[in-house]
Parts: sequence; C-alpha cells; structure tokens
Amino acid sequence: MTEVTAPQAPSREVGAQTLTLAKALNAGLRRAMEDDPKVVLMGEDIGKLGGVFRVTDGLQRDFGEGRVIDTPLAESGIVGTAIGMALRGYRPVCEIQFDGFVFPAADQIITQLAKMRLRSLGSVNLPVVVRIPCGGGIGAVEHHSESPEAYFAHTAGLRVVACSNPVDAYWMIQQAIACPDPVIFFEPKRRYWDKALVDPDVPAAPMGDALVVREGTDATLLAYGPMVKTCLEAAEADDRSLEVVDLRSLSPLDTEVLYASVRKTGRCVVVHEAPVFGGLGGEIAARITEACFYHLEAPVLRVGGFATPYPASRLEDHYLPDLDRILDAVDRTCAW
Amino acid sequence: MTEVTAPQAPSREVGAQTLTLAKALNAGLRRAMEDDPKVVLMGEDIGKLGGVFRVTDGLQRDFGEGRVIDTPLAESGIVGTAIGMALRGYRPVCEIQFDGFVFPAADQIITQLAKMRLRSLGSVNLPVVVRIPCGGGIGAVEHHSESPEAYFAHTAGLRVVACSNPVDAYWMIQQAIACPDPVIFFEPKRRYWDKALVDPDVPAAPMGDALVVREGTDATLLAYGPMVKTCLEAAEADDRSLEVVDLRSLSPLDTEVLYASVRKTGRCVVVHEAPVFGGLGGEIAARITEACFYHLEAPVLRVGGFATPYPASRLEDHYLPDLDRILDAVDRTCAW
Amino acid sequence: MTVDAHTARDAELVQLLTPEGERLEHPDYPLSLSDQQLRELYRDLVLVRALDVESVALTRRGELGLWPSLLGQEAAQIGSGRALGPGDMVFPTYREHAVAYCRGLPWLNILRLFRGVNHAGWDPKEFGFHLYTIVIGSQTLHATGYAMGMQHDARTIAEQGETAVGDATLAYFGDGATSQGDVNEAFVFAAVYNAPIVFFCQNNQWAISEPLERQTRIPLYRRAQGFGFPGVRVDGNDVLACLAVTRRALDRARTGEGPSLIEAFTYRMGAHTTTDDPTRYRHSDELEAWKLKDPIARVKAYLSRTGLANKAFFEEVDVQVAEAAVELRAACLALPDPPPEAMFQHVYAAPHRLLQEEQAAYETYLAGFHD
Amino acid sequence: MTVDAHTARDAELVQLLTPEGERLEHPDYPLSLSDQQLRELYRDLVLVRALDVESVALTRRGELGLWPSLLGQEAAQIGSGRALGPGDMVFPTYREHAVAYCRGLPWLNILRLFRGVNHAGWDPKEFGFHLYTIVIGSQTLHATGYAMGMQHDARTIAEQGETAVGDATLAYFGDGATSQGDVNEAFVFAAVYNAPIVFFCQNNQWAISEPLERQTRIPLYRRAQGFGFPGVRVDGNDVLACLAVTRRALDRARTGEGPSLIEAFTYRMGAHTTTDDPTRYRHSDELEAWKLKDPIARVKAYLSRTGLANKAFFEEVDVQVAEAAVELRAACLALPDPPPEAMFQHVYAAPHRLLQEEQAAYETYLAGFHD
Ligand SMILES: Cc1ncc(C[n+]2csc(CCOP(=O)(O)OP(=O)(O)O)c2C)c(N)n1
Ligand SMILES: Cc1ncc(C[n+]2csc(CCOP(=O)(O)OP(=O)(O)O)c2C)c(N)n1
Ligand SMILES: [Mg+2]
Ligand SMILES: [Mg+2]
Repeated sequence: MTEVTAPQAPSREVGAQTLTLAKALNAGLRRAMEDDPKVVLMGEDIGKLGGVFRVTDGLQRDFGEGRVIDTPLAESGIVGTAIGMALRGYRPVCEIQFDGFVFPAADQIITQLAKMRLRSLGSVNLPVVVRIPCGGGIGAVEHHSESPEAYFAHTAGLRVVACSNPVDAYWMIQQAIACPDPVIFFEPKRRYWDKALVDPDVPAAPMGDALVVREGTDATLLAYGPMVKTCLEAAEADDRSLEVVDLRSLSPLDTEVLYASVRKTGRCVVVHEAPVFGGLGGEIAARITEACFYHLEAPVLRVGGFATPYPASRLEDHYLPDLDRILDAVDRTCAW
Repeated sequence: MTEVTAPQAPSREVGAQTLTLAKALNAGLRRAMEDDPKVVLMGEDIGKLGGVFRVTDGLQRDFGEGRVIDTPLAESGIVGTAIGMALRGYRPVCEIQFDGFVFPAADQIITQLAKMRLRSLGSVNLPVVVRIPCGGGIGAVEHHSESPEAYFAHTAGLRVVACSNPVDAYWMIQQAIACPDPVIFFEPKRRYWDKALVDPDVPAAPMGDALVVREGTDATLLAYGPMVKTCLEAAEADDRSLEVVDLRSLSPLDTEVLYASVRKTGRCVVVHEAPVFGGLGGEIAARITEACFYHLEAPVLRVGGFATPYPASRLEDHYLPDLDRILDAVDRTCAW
Repeated sequence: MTVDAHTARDAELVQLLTPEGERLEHPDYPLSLSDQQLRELYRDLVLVRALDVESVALTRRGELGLWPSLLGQEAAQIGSGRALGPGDMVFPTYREHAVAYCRGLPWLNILRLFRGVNHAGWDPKEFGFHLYTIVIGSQTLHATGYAMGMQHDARTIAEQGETAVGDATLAYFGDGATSQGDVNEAFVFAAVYNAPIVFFCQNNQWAISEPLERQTRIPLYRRAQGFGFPGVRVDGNDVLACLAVTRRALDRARTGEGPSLIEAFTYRMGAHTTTDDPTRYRHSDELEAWKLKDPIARVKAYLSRTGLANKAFFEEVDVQVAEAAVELRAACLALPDPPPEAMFQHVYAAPHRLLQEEQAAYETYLAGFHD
Repeated sequence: MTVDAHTARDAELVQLLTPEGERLEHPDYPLSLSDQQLRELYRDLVLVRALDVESVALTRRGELGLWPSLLGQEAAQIGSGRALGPGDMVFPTYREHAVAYCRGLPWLNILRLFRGVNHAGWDPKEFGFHLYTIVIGSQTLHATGYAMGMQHDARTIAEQGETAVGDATLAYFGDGATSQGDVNEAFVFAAVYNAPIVFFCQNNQWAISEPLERQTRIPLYRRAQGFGFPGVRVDGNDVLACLAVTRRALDRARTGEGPSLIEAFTYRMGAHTTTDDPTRYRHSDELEAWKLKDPIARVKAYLSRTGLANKAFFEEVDVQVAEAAVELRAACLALPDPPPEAMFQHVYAAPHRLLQEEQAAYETYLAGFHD
C-alpha cells in the first residue's frame, strides 16, 4: 500500500475520491471519530503501525493515544475492556488482527457483549464494534484466512455485517459505530486493495439492507464480503442471466430482498468461504425454501468451504469457491 | 439425587440395571476408566463433589486424584491442558460445568483441539472428550440453560454428539472416549434424572448413527438430546402417524437415515432448543431439501429458540419448544 | 483444607478489630470513625445477614431458584462497600448482596434475578453498581475498561483546564476467579494503563467444592506483585480493616497511583449456593474454627465493651432487621411473573427484523389457542 | 522505547559471557563446557543464523509466504535448546527455528509451513518438538498438560516400584504472549500441580509494533512471583547463560521442584516477519545499541581471545554454513505443491461421512473438467 499524507479523506471537505477498501475504512473511521469524541479505537498494533492492514493508519497521530489505543496482546482483554469503556459512555471500535484470533474473545463477545443489554432490561446499551478482517485468498499461514461469521450470526444480541466494496466499507463502518447495538463487522481482507470512488456526500444504503448488485432472471447468487466480487465475476462470465445479491447484513438478514429475487428467478445458489456445514448458507437456504417453496424450481444449492479447517495456502485455490465452482452449482440448479 | 455405594454399576459383573441418565454416564465413565488406564477426567468440582450433577460421583474415590483431576477454575486451562495430556498419550474427558461456561474454552477447542491433527498431518491424534451438560428447563439462572452445539458442529475437526437417554448415555460416552478424534459430548441436563434399563452386555448403535426411535408415516420429527423425549411425547399425543428420529451424531450427520425417513413421510420438522437462526436446523433443512427435493410436500420446518439469549427462567416455558409448538409446526407442514 | 501459606494469622494480614473485639492500630491504615458510624456499620452487618438468611429461607420455600449466600462475608462486603464514594463504580459477582445494599440497590432486585423474573435488570448507572456477573471473572475486564474510561474522562476534563473528580472502580471476584484468564488479563490492562481500579478478591477459601490450593500455592494477594502493583491481605471478617484498606486503595486509584489488589481473607460459612451440599467435601471443624471469627460478633463485643452501644440499641436493630426481612418476604411473594412477550424485549436497542418477525409469529401462534 | 525497569544491565540479569566476550562466573549457575562443546555452540549459532538469513532471502524471492526471523535470538534459542535432554518435550511458538534445529527437526519442515505446503506437518513425538503454534500463548497450556502427563507417568512408574526418568517440558513464548489469559492460566495450572515445566519467555522487546511497556510495567521474570514459582532474567544474547539457566530450571523440574520462568532478555533484530516494516514504529538507534550485544560476536571474541578456536575453524564453519544454506535453498525450490486431495486428508483419524461425501463430490466435479 502506498502512503498518504493527511487529510486521509474523503472528508466532507475533500469530496469524492477513489479509495481502496482499506482506505475507505480508514476514512470512515476518521469521520466517525471527528463526529463523535466518544469513538475510540482499540486493538493490537493499531497505533504507530496503523494495523497490519493499515486500516487505522495515521489515526493515532491525529487523534492521540487516548483515542487510538494500542492494547496488550489479549483479545478477551480487548473486548472485555471495550465493554467497560462502552458502559462508561464510549463507543469503542475493536480491531481483531485476523479472523482466527477472535476466539480468545469468544466468551466476552458471546456471553457479555451480546447479552448485557437484555441482562440490564435495556438500561445499558453496548455500542461496541468488533472489526474482523476475514477470509482467505492472500496466501497466509494458518488462522489468517478464516470466516467465522456463522458463530456470531447464531449469537442473539449481536448484529453481524460484512462489507464487500469500498463505498459500503466507508458507510457501513460509520453506521456500525452509530448503531446502539454491538456489531461484528467483517472486512474482506483480500479485497482491501480493491478500489472505488467514494463520495462522502452520497450515503450508502443502511447496513441492514441487502442489495441487488446485478440484476438477472435465470438464477440468484447470494453472497457477502469477499464472495460478492467472485459472484459478480462468475455472473459476467456466464451466458445465463444471473442476479447477484449482496447480503451486507448477515444477522439479521434482509430476507425480503432475498425472497423477492428468488421468487423471480426460481433458483438460488448461496456462496460463502466458510465451511458449508453449519454455515450461514444453511440458514439462508432453509428460510428461502420455507418462504418461496412453490417458486423454487430446484433446491437452494450452496457453494463454500469443505468440512476441514482452512487448508495450507498452497491448497487454498482448491478450497475457495471460484468461478468454476459457482457456475457448476448454477449448472446443477438449472438442470434440476 | 440419592446416594449410591460402590459398585456404581452396571459393570459387566453386575448386569442390567435401571439407571438415571446421570448414573448411566457415571457407569460408562467408570467402565472406560477400568478398561483403559489412560482415561483421565478433568474439570471443576468433579472430585469429592462428583460434579454439580454427580456424573463423576465416586470416581475420584475409586480411581484417585491422579485420574479424576479437580482443576483450577479456568475452562481454557482445562481444555488446553487436556490437549497436552492427550499429546502425552492420555485420553482426557473434560467436564464443562454448564453450557454457558464453554466459551472461555472456545479458542482451545476451535483453534487447537479441532485443528491439531490436520496441522500434524495425522501424526498426532487428540482423543479428548469435552462433556457439556446442555439445554434448559431446569429453572436455572443465566448461562445455565444454553444449547451451543451449532458452534461446534460448524467447526471442522470436531465430532459432535448428543445423547438423549440412559442407554445411549452409557454407550456413547464410552464410544466417544474410544474415538481417536476429539468429541464434543452434549448431555441433556434436564433428562439427567430420566431412567431406563441399561444392559452392559448389549451395546447401543455406534454414536455416529441416527436412529428412528418411533416409526410413522405422516411426518418426520428430527431431534436430538433433550428434545427427543419432547418429540416422542408430541408424537404420542397426536393423531397423525409421526416418525421420530434421534440424530445422536450432530457432526457429522447420519444423513441417509434422515433422508430415508423424509422420503417416506414427505414432511419434516426439525426441533432443537438452540435459537433457530443459524442453528443446526438450518443445515439439516438445507441438506434434506437438496437430497429429497421431489419427495417434499412442504418445506422442512423448524421449531426452536427465538433470536434472543436464553430468557430468565420464569419465561423458559414460553421459549422452549414444547408439544404445542411442535404440533403446531406439524399442522403447518401438513396443511402446506 | 487450605495450604500452609494461607493461615489467617499471617504476619501480613491487616487487622483493626480482633475476633475478640479488641481494637488494633495499624500504621498504614489509620481509621477514625464516629460512634455513630461504628454503630451504623453494626446495623449494616446485622441487616444484610438477616436479609441473606431470609433469602435462603425464600429459596427453601421454592420462591427463588437458587441463592448464593453471603454468610460469613458481611464484613468484607460492608467494609469495602462503605469505602465507596458516589462517583465510584462497582463490578460485582453474584454474591455481593451487601455491597449492593451499600449502593442503595433494593434487595428485591436481586431476588428478581434469583427468582428467574429477569437476569438482573437494574440500571447500573443509577446505583453505581453494575449488573451481577455469573461467568467467573468476566467483570474484572469490564471494570478495568470502565476505569480506563474514567481515566480518559479525567484527562479530557483536565485538558479543558478543569479539575476532574477522582473516581474509581471496585471489582469484586472470588478466590476461584483468580485462575481465570480474564482476571489476569484485567491485571495486565490495569497495570499497563495505570487504571483507577481496585481489585477486591474475597478469598472465602472455597470455589464450590475446591479448596484454595486448587487455585494457588501462595497467598493470593501476592499475585499483584507479578503484575507490578501492590497487593494486600486484609482480615475479611474485620469490617474496620476492610473499610480502611479499601479506602486507601481507592484513594490511590483516585490520585493516579493506579491499581491495587485486596485479598479479603474470609470464609464461606454456608453452602456455595442453596443447591450445594458442602458436607460432601469439607469438614465441620473448619466451619467451627471460623465461627469464632464471626464478623458481627466482634463488632458487637467492641461496641458493648466500649459502651458505644447498649442493649436497647442492639434490640432496636434486631427489631428493625426482623421487620425488613418480613417486608422483603412479602415483596418477594408479590413479584409478578413476566408476560411471555417480555422474551422479545430489550435484546436490541434498535428494531430487529428477525426478532419482530418471530414475535409476530409467536403472537399469532398464541392467538390460535383462543380460537 | 522500553520502560525504565527493563534495561539489560539489571542487577538481576544472569550473564556468563559479556558482549565483549569476557567470561563471568555466577554462583548459582556454574557451567563447565569442553572446548569442543564451546566450539559447537559457536557453530550452532552461525549455522542457524545463516539458515535464517537464507529463509528470509527465499521469502523475498517469493518462495515462502512469510518468514519470522530469529535474528538476534540465536543465543536464547541455542542456549536453551542445547540444555534439553532426549526425553524432554518442547512447545514452540513460530520463531523457534534454532530450537527445532537443536531437536533435529530438518529446517526444510519449517519452510514447508511458511511456504504454505502444510500447517506444520512434522511428528512432535519423533523430535520431542511440538508443532509450531501461531495463536499467541495457546501452546503454554499444551505444554503444561504435557508436563502433567509426564508427572502422572512418573508416578505410575514409581507406584510400580521402578525409578522414573525425570523428563520435563520447555514452553517458549514471547513478551507479548505474557498478556494472554492462556499463558497466565498455564502458570496457575503449573504451580498448582507443581508440573515439571520450564516457561521460557524470549523477551525480544517487541510484539510486532508494540513495545514491552504495552504488556507490562515491571520486568517479566517477576510475573512468576505472583504465581509462586521462581523467575529469573537471563541475558538472552549470552548462549552460555541461557544454557546454564535453562539447565538448572530443567533440573528443578526433573527433580520434582516444579515450574520456573526464564525471561531471556534479547532483541528482535529484524522485522516481526518479512511482511512487517519496523521503521514505522521503532528507532534505528535502539537497533544500533543492540548490535553491540550480538550473540555470535561475543562467542567468537571469546573463542579467539582464549585460543579455543582459530581462523581455520571459523573459516571451516563459514564454508559449512554456506553449503547448508545452498542446500536448503535447493531443497526448498524442489518442494512440490500438495495435490488437491490433500485438503481432505488428516482432518479426522476415523472415517467421516461428510468429508468422504464432500471429497467424492469434489472429485466428480474435477473429473468434469476432463470430459
Ligand atoms: C466461567 C465459569 N466457570 C464455571 C462457573 C461455575 N461456578 C459458579 S461459582 C463457581 C466457583 C466460584 O468460586 P469463587 O471465585 O471462589 O467465588 P465464590 O463462589 O467462592 O464467591 C463456579 C465454578 C462459572 N460461573 N463460570
Ligand atoms: C491470539 C493472537 N492474537 C494476535 C496474533 C497476531 N500476532 C502474531 S505475532 C504477534 C506478536 C507476538 O509478540 P511476542 O509474543 O512478543 O512474540 P514475538 O513475535 O516477538 O516473538 C501478534 C500480535 C496471534 N498470532 N495470536
Ligand atoms: Mg471462593
Ligand atoms: Mg516479542
């Protein structure tokens, strides 16, 4: 990544700019911090280093060590103290360095962050955002390529979202921070370097909304995070008319958008990197089947990871859903 | 629970005996410990106290503190050191005191226990069993009534099973201990006091097998753990001919048995206590729909917990699937 | 039962009132209380014990699902609780009923939790007393984060040229909790940021059935040394010592001297909770020995011997607490069950598509019964 | 960068060989090595540095995905690694390449991991060297459990009237890792069970970009005090001191004296890994200061000055290590990629219905391309 000098933009002053997804997140965080002095960032190496993906680049320099907090190396500690900060009136945004390192914080997330509002009968809000760079495809070592969204989607009390492009990254991170509920925020790490024009004056849709990102009539591809781009590419490469929906919110799902698409096309393939077994695809398929039973020409098919831990990087191209595997599923659903 | 004096039985000498589910587990653990000196138990309060549910009652007295290890109060420590013991050739059986306390161990389970064999290319086996009393219905405080099976079922590298009755409890715990792979073993805590005749000479089916526990032709009820009994009661109470299948193994699923039942009945309801959203029911529904698409008269329906944390105990009767809610789903699938 | 290093007559044990009711001075912990204050401490101790006993009785009657009794730990809790200032924030476990009382939280709120009406349900901000935390140790991180927030607030105020009031957090936990990763991470964070927090460990010698030696082989207060902040062991059955030691630790926190650890050496006189059966794992002689160190008897002895209180006072207190217990019982019995729709409330602050849908479906389902 | 309490010239720092190559004696850590042994230590140090440098080079060429260099930590690793006996078991992080070398693990195995051919893949039992563990701190619990198993084995053997060989585990971790809950839980378990384990913390002053003061405000070796076992700080750039201190700690473990903590005070001379850019967060003067404490230069100076080795020896070593590096490179380049079906292997020991099904489906899918 190239270095930029402040202002990192887009701020309202600078106007639209072409940004990578990582820079768009950086700009979104910056804007949220400018707008609300209670927003603080917490995590490992997010200060001088700016995070291993440079998402927080320059923010400690500009907002100080009190608001961009390099923490001890302990994920449970990060989320646990963030909860405490939130109880004191702050809006902490935690960075988990890589997907596979969120599990030491699982207890604080699942048992405390998700459940404290109910425990307090609504007297306490926990506006904490947990940012997790997720997914594979960058040739990394173990634990650096996982997709743990299903764990959090199954955890009532959390909201789970995933951005797929720079514009959504810029807006959704701000929406997540503004949200009074805890939000698990997935960032598609292999898309950090994708670029798009981000306009600080043209808000994106609310983070809770699913969006049809490509219209089509023959089958629906449902995806989120890193797989949206892969699905769009697959749709482009195919002769059939494929509709692509970006879920954006994984919990809750914006089901009406999904149902409308599937009722139109009659066929649906859900794509995610996480293992198919027990993944979000099952939930989506079950819901769509129930809601659109008589519209379905074929069962909802799923393309995703195998029932193995994420493999060594020299195998990841076989493991990750790609154009061929997605279109193979489309073939199968169309031939049903 | 009433006290018993040794031998706790059934041992091979004593023959068939009527046992509660808790006592059956105790007997199964005892037999496994007798059969293999490498079997050790680890957990909080499992020694003199015999565990809060008395599942390990008398075992420390009979096998010593070296094999029934009262541990410090730290779940990550329990599972983490159990992994180390397994690497040294032991077969540890960890007790997590209550479902809600498994999350501090989530990292060791998901990242280490599940993935170490692959990491070692098969040179290391981790025959560790993690016993988790699960589910609600006992009027307990927060964190004591949860059903976290979906988290582990989605974790490749683990096997996940749930027993529903004393006979299975007795045999499946021994099978889990004998298994060379890590097993997450769910025990339906509100069924701990259910009784059945357990014969130490008549082995149950392998823990990987699903069993049709009640035959029927109009619709299939799929359940596991505590909900099996509830489904059986619902089936008894209903005029229709309902088939009930006890999944027993949650990961992997014994799908052929499920498919065969659904192909016969054409209708299916999956029942679990865990929240429906992102729960195992979605996976099961998606798989069945794909495998039995043309046999289904209606979409697979799901009955389970709501998208909330487990509620306070004065609300749990509303939250937990019961006969009415299950039969309501049967009504709906039959009316589709 | 407990390891050698853990006898209560440790040279390092801070004590201001002996079990016999004799007043000691300690160079580091001067304490001067008015006669009235001393009597009020006695009243506090007797009252919380009575309400605790009543709560156990309510459980036996089936009115509560479970009750974790504070019996034996009254002094540790009243002493530390009375050291708090209004701006301080407490993070309790599930046993700090007497601290709750000090913070003005009506006891009935705690009964609601253990009756299963809700999971806690009070407003932490209103009382400066956070929700009960059942998962062992988790709250120590919340407390540390809260203290970091206080520190940040103070810095922000100072930057604006104003003087910040020094507030602090007080985090409670048990001896068993010291084994949890979270508690040690809390020590790390608190030390690194020099957060205004006091870690208050009630070492009641037992974590359910496990004696202290399953958690540590040295006195727990020394854990703090390993993280670079002071640790002190106080006689947890001595309300004066607990007050003085907590005050001093809070003062340190307030004035920027950072975290400290207090180990209140006490004893769980009852079962772990009403569902526990301690005869399975501990000897009655241990209990007998600790009876001689009762936290209330020594205050009564002191007040009597010094003439600070007379029979009439003691009787008045007894009557008062008996009334309070009766009132509590009546209020408990009158507690209504929550309606089914309560299930769907308060999970999220903002509207939630799925939950709304589920609630609607459930209402339709319920309505079906009326048809 | 580092906090005051962390200067290397701590009075409590154990040192047997100064940066200038001067041999010191320490009353607690007598060490007598043959000339040959001393020369071999030098050879070890030079060799592992060369292989490490080669591994960095391979990464720059795109042959490895990433490499965590041990540059600067050779003495800490060779010293401790050479203290081990054949029955001991090592639990490494991801940076203990020199310890792996001491245990006889071919360096190529480590390259496989960082090339992405597999996730580690060696047999821990064969080498007495567990798999690399990337998640910070987790392995300390495995090591503790393994030590508990050793202890149990020894007791079982003793019960059978035989004499057990005293084996021990050696758990490596970094300064950053000391903040993790798991590491502190490992301390708790090890202390409570008096397990035969040595905790070896390589304090290289940095956890990626975070300096030591983000993890602790006191020297790390003192953490052990809080848990009731001894902690010692050793000059981590002094191979002799690391050897002597580790030997003694292992001996303690072997003879039933329980756990201990060693803080090897050293410095990460390179980037955290090849993908890191330390210029963003640390000053070069720190690096310059540490260059003067190089772990290899001092041994060379000592061997030269005392005449234990001559120019020919040093040249011979240089030739040998250059050859080893060339060999390593060739072997790395020859590493084949795993075939797709490797994905499905080794996840489970027993047959797994779902995985078999998925593999079959995938093979059908692949076969489709040939049609
Ligand atoms: C993470 C977790 N594990 C287990 C439990 C079950 N449990 C409840 S209380 C308790 C013992 C706690 O002992 P201690 O910390 O000494 O507190 P005390 O109950 O003595 O006040 C245990 C094991 C729990 N609540 N949380
Ligand atoms: C649980 C966890 N969180 C974060 C990381 C990312 N990470 C890898 S190495 C590292 C720093 C480790 O520092 P230290 O323990 O001092 O070891 P060193 O790398 O200096 O040898 C971090 C944060 C990780 N591997 N595991
Ligand atoms: Mg206790
Ligand atoms: Mg380091």
